[in-house]
Amino acid sequence: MAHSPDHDPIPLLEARGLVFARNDEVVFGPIDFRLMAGEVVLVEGDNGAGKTTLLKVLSGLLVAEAGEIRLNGDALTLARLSHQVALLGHLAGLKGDLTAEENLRFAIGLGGLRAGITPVLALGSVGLEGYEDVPVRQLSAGQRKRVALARLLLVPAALWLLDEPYANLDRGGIELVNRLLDEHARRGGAALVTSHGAYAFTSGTPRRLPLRRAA
Amino acid sequence: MNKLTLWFHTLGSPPYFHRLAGRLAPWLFAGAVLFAAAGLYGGLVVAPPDYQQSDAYRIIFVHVPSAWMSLFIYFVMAVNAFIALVWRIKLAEVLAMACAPIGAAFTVITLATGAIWGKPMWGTWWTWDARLTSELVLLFLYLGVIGLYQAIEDRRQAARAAAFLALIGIVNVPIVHFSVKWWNTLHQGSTVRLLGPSAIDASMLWPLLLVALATKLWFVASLLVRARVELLALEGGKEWARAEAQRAEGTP
Amino acid sequence: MRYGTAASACFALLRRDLLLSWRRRGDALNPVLFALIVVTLFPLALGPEPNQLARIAAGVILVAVLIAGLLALDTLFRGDYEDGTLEQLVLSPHPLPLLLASKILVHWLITAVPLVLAAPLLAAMLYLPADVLPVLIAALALATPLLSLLGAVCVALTVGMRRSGMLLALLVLPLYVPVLIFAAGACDAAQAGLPFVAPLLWLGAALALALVLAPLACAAALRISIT
Amino acid sequence: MSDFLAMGGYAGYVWSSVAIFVGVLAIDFISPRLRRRRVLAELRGRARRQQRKSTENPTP
Amino acid sequence: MTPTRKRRLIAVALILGAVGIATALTVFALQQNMTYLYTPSEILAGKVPEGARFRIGGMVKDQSIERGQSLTVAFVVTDGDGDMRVEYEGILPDLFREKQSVIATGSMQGDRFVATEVLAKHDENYVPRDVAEAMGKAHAKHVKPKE
Repeated sequence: MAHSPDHDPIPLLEARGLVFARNDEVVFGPIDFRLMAGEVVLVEGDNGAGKTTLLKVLSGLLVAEAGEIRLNGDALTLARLSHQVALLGHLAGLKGDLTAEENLRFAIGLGGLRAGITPVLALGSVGLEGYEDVPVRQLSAGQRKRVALARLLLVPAALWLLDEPYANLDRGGIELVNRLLDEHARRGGAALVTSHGAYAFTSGTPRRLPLRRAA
Repeated sequence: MNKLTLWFHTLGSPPYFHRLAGRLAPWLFAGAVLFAAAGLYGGLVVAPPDYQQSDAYRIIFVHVPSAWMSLFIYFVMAVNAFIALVWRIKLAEVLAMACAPIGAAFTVITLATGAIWGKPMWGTWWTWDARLTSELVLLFLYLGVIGLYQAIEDRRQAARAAAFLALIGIVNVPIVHFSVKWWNTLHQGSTVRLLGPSAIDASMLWPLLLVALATKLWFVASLLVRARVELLALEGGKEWARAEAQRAEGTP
Repeated sequence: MRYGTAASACFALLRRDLLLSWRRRGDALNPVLFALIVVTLFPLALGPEPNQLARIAAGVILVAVLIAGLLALDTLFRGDYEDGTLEQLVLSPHPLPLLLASKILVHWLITAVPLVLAAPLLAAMLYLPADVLPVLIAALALATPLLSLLGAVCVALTVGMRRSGMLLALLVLPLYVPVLIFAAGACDAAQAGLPFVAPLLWLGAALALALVLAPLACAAALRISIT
Repeated sequence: MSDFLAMGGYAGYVWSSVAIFVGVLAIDFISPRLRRRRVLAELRGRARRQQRKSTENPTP
Repeated sequence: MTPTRKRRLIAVALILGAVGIATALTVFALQQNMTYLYTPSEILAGKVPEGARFRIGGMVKDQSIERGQSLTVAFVVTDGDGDMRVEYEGILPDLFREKQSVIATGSMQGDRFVATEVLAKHDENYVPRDVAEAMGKAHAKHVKPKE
């Protein structure tokens, strides 16, 4: 890092020589990349290329075999997870027995609340006005995904790690995700989005991070 | 890197360990069998009958060394488990997991021979006193560690989870050891003491110590052999393991 | 922006788990029904002779409660693991041991407290002498949180497995043995007219340690098994 | 000799204890060897599969 | 104080508190008899409540074994200071003999102890017979009252 000019801003997320191995077989890596505030990066790769694993490593759920992860310049360790990261995994993390609003209130309790937004407003901006009191069990898969997206709007994390956010969504839903990502980037946030390539961004051309299964 | 850590890293390298363990194990096994034969001959033939228990006391020569090993191996397992969890050293994980079946074997021997000894002397195969119960719990702990290790798909993760269980179970080891002191129970107190004079005649002590030495050697040998196999299975994708597989084909 | 504090996170978790179990309040009766059925089996198997039943009453009730607790353990993290909430808990910046302690507390309230409350009924079914009942309840009150705490550590180790029932029993039972011995010891001594305080004190000592150490161990175990 | 085998009337107890000791340790001796054979066979199988793959479609 | 440090301090304080409470309770517990094993003199001193089922431990007194019909046997258990008559029906272990430590389970009936189980306890000493005889002659008067 001796070559990096001094006026370079600190990246929101930085990975250096990141390698992950399972059962001693390298899943991906070594990977180097930087994610600046206001950037959205699309992680592309075939099935089994390690996209989900990469997001789990970056969030701190999995421990890398080698390399380091820096958030705002500070090393990420298990003991020091931060409010900066929000992960949307394959599993939405919603309770079927609770209503959409109750689920969101729990998320706020756990992760904190962004200024100027409420669960009702967040549900409105993902197109679920009037669904506050419906138990999540009664929602469709696409609607649940929208509730999970509303969670991202509520918590004050600057870095979004979205694992296949387009899955289960109709055309309107895909546009919604893109709009939310745009807004998030404009607010100074950043996002790492995985996709196996079937969905393209409709607005702008984000940077791409290709991921290939290690030989 | 200082000399000690350097040595540790060389020893911790799987191919090196595999080679070294393969060379050492036969000698250790041979030594164990030799000492065990001498000790058992001394215990079963040479040593005189006990004034109270006559010849029945001779079970001591297999029971007591096994009992020592059942605790000692758990301790070794826990130490390796600690190293594995803190420093994530692969060899430590493998060694900790290799300890469990050997420890379980010695615990089974201890319980079985103890029951056989108890029947004619105490008048019962089994009694729920503190020493016997805690030794039985020790067996369950060994089986739990083995079971957990087998149940998880990812080998490294399985080793870490089982190592964690092993560390929790270490609480039981002092309970087993001191149970005869803390609770006044049917099981007699310790005969051979590290500090102070032992409560056994010299003519009976030397065979006992020989068998104890034999079980120690046996443990190390068996540990090396088991760790060797486990490393081979873990590092199946590496060059050295493939070479080893090809080399072994000629000599089945 | 308002970052949540650890206390508010625990509170949110407590609230949510209580709300969830309220929505499924019928489930809270299951352990009690199970213990009731187990206790019913004994007079059927051993004959209805009151003296004989009274002698084994405390032990039977303790074992029934222990096994009912063991069966209920699986639900501690299962739901949260399957819908991804457990990931959110682990990823939250708040101390994981605190969050887990809250979860264990709710689990104890929902599964174990009804069992303690049902103890007088179970005792009456087996003709437990009336003067032993307070000791039994005291033993249960000390033992059940201990069982929940110790059990939680083992559940955390097996959380990723699809079929963990038998293995969980194998892991948990050795840790339960001392708890059972002391709880049953207190009841036995009380029934025999001997001093019974010592085993209860041992249980109390173990509980004090487990209250602090078990959540820490549980968090470490969860970190190992969720990856 | 028969005196020695009789063990003062405790023959059944003493000799069965020794038999358990020897028997369990024998199992402990054999089981890793069997496992080693399985592991090596599996490794050879894996190597063969890889070889076949690389001869069928050689890397460009 | 940084949040991490504060958190660590709280954790350490909690652990110390728990250890303190646990130690205090253990010390209390250790002052009680928890093995329910009583010696004859303790029984004679009235330390065992009425009607309790408990275990008695001590040495079988010299020349006190009376064998009755079939398997009934009566003997006196002593701890040096007190004697207690024990009655039992059943098979006795091989080690059961005079001057041997025994543990019997049962309850008091009047002034005698009726046992449902008698187990022989041997000590941790292993001595060849001739050595024991030689020692026995030398220490004939030294009957260990401890067991």
